[in-house]
Amino acid sequence: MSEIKKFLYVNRKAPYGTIYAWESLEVVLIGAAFDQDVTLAFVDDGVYQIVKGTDTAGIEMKNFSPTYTALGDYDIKKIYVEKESLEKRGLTVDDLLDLKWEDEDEDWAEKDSIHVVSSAELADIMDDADITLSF
Amino acid sequence: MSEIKKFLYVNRKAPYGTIYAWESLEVVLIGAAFDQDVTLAFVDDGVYQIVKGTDTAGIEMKNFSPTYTALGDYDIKKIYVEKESLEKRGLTVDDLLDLKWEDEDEDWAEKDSIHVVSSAELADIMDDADITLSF
Amino acid sequence: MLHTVNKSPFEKDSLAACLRMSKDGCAILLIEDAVYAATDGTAVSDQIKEAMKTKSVYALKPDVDARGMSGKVIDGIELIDYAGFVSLVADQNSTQSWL
Amino acid sequence: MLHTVNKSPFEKDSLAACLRMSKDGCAILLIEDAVYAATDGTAVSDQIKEAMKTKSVYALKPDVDARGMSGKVIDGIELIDYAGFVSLVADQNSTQSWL
Amino acid sequence: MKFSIQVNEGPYQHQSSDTAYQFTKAALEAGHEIFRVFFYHDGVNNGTRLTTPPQDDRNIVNRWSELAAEHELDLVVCVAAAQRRGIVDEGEMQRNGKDAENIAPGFRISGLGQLIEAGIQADRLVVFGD
Amino acid sequence: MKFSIQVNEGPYQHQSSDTAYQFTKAALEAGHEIFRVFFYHDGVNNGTRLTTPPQDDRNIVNRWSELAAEHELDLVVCVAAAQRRGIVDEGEMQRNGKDAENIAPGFRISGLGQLIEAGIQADRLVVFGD
Repeated sequence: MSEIKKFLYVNRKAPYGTIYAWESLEVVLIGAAFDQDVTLAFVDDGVYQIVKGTDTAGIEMKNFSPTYTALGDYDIKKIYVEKESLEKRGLTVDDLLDLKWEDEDEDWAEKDSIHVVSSAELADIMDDADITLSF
Repeated sequence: MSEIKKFLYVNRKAPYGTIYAWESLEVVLIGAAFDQDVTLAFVDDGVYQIVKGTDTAGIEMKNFSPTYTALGDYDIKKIYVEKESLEKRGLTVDDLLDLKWEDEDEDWAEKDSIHVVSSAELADIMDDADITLSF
Repeated sequence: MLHTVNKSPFEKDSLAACLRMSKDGCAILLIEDAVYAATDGTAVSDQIKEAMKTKSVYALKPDVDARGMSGKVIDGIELIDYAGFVSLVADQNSTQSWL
Repeated sequence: MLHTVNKSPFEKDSLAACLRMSKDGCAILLIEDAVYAATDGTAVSDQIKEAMKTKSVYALKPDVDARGMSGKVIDGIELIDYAGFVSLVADQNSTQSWL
Repeated sequence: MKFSIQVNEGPYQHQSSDTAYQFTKAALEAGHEIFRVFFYHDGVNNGTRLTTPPQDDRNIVNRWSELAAEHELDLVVCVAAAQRRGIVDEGEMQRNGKDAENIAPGFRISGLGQLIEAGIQADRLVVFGD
Repeated sequence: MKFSIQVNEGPYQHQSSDTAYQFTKAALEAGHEIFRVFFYHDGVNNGTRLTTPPQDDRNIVNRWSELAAEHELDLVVCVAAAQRRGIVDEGEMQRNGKDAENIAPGFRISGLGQLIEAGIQADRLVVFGD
């Protein structure tokens, strides 16, 4: 009915201190069913959302880290992380969840979903979006 | 029944963008009836709460500037504003509401309620409080 | 492209993020507590003036007035009302909110 | 005196305000998103290390663990649980929350 | 032009709902169409009819309801967010075994798909939040 | 020792209510007394019984209600803040001409004076907010 639009989800907030990270993920999962062009960006404290090794037992909240790992199954494979945000927080890509997707055109080869990019590259990605949802 | 306690209200947020400034003022007004030792501190964006010349007609919210002016009538006369916060925002005491109280011991002479103090002086005031309410 | 910012630059990192990740030629609209970033003589005024060399900066007048900042706005920042906000959104091909 | 901070030092100015307006000898407890300030190798680590010379800095372990930061905490910051939080409040003569 | 609006915060605590309302009203006055206003996160709290703000202040919920009635606006409250926060209509009340409902006139509760559709169908989506 | 607690944010959106709950529970377990928990600003939204959070998540409102029942806690919702946000008990319903109420078990609605009194009567006041 409509043409395909470029949806960009911008995540700038840390997980658990507020619900934005989790409710953003809920939109992404529902949105995946709409066959649009989906991109996720993690910048500023948003990079903390995809840090590995989380254990929420002590705060008695549901741990939603596993849900990020499932994004590849929803065909969400364009995940951009700002390099400057990682550096400011003393993080590297090794601190992040290992997010993968399977390329059916290459015999289901596993490929990295996460791309670490500069602020300037992210500015281009943001500029290119039709619909930007901010969390 | 109880001894008099030192109540400190710390205001760190700008007005109108959030309701904290106004709902803080509502506590201060109610609290004034309890005969405690009351001090107000305006630091960081909290200094914007007592800027003069506000006009809220365009955003259709109630303007609560006049209520600060009435604080003297509630015998609230210790109002501290952090110098560093003013400077960072390009403000001086001339940008602030002219808050006064009347000293009954000196034939109701009008005196300034606002005292501009350094971070270090504020640290002493905060350290001295029994009960600190943060907004 | 239109970027909106609604947080004080002294309280939150939203404006810094917007300035860092927006492109030359874009429009930036300061609303709500972000209108403090439109005032002169502050610790962030120079950042806004630098941005104004390559980007168009607007501030929402009702929010500026509500905060008593109408006499302090940096020269060259255009003050607009809600109708102007609507026009900006319509004129730019997309909108991003820096929350 | 006990100061609590619950916001990320990268997002908000709460930690900076607390460090500026707290006195030597006080206790500072980092909770919720403020536990990121307890991690090493960041843009604010040096500020915390400087503060630790004259103030006691604690971080809430359940919040550190929830955020996957348990391996990154600065040496000398004491990790406490909710019971430890209660003890801190009881031991110090008053508490101020930097929101 | 066709706009969709997203509101992420509840009434009074943050200015987001006020600004979203003023924007929506101005867009309608300029002759634009509002495809949908979607209330998410604490924004769902704009959809309760149980508020009684002081008489000298604006009534945020009623203002939305009246604008909806006047312009046949589609005010959608996210069901998942509403369940967490206690915004309930007749259907939700029965489904979740609640003994009361509180939805305001002009609001309806529906799924997150309505937000995606709002993005697809409108020419512009504008997000208001904290 | 006697503690009072202030909660400034609603359930789920911010962690404040969670942390306040864990603190309160730990204080009780350590043998301290909780003089009062005062819910202010959006914190009043912790006092609605109409929430239905997902089954695999904690139920913030019920948790407060249960803790109150177990320890005879005084959970006070600020009336002025509650009126702005739509938290209503039987008395408020009648006073404001509302057709429903939504207060959760163990919570009561009262004035801001209760917060000041909480500060005066307790040995420590701890504020949880955004």
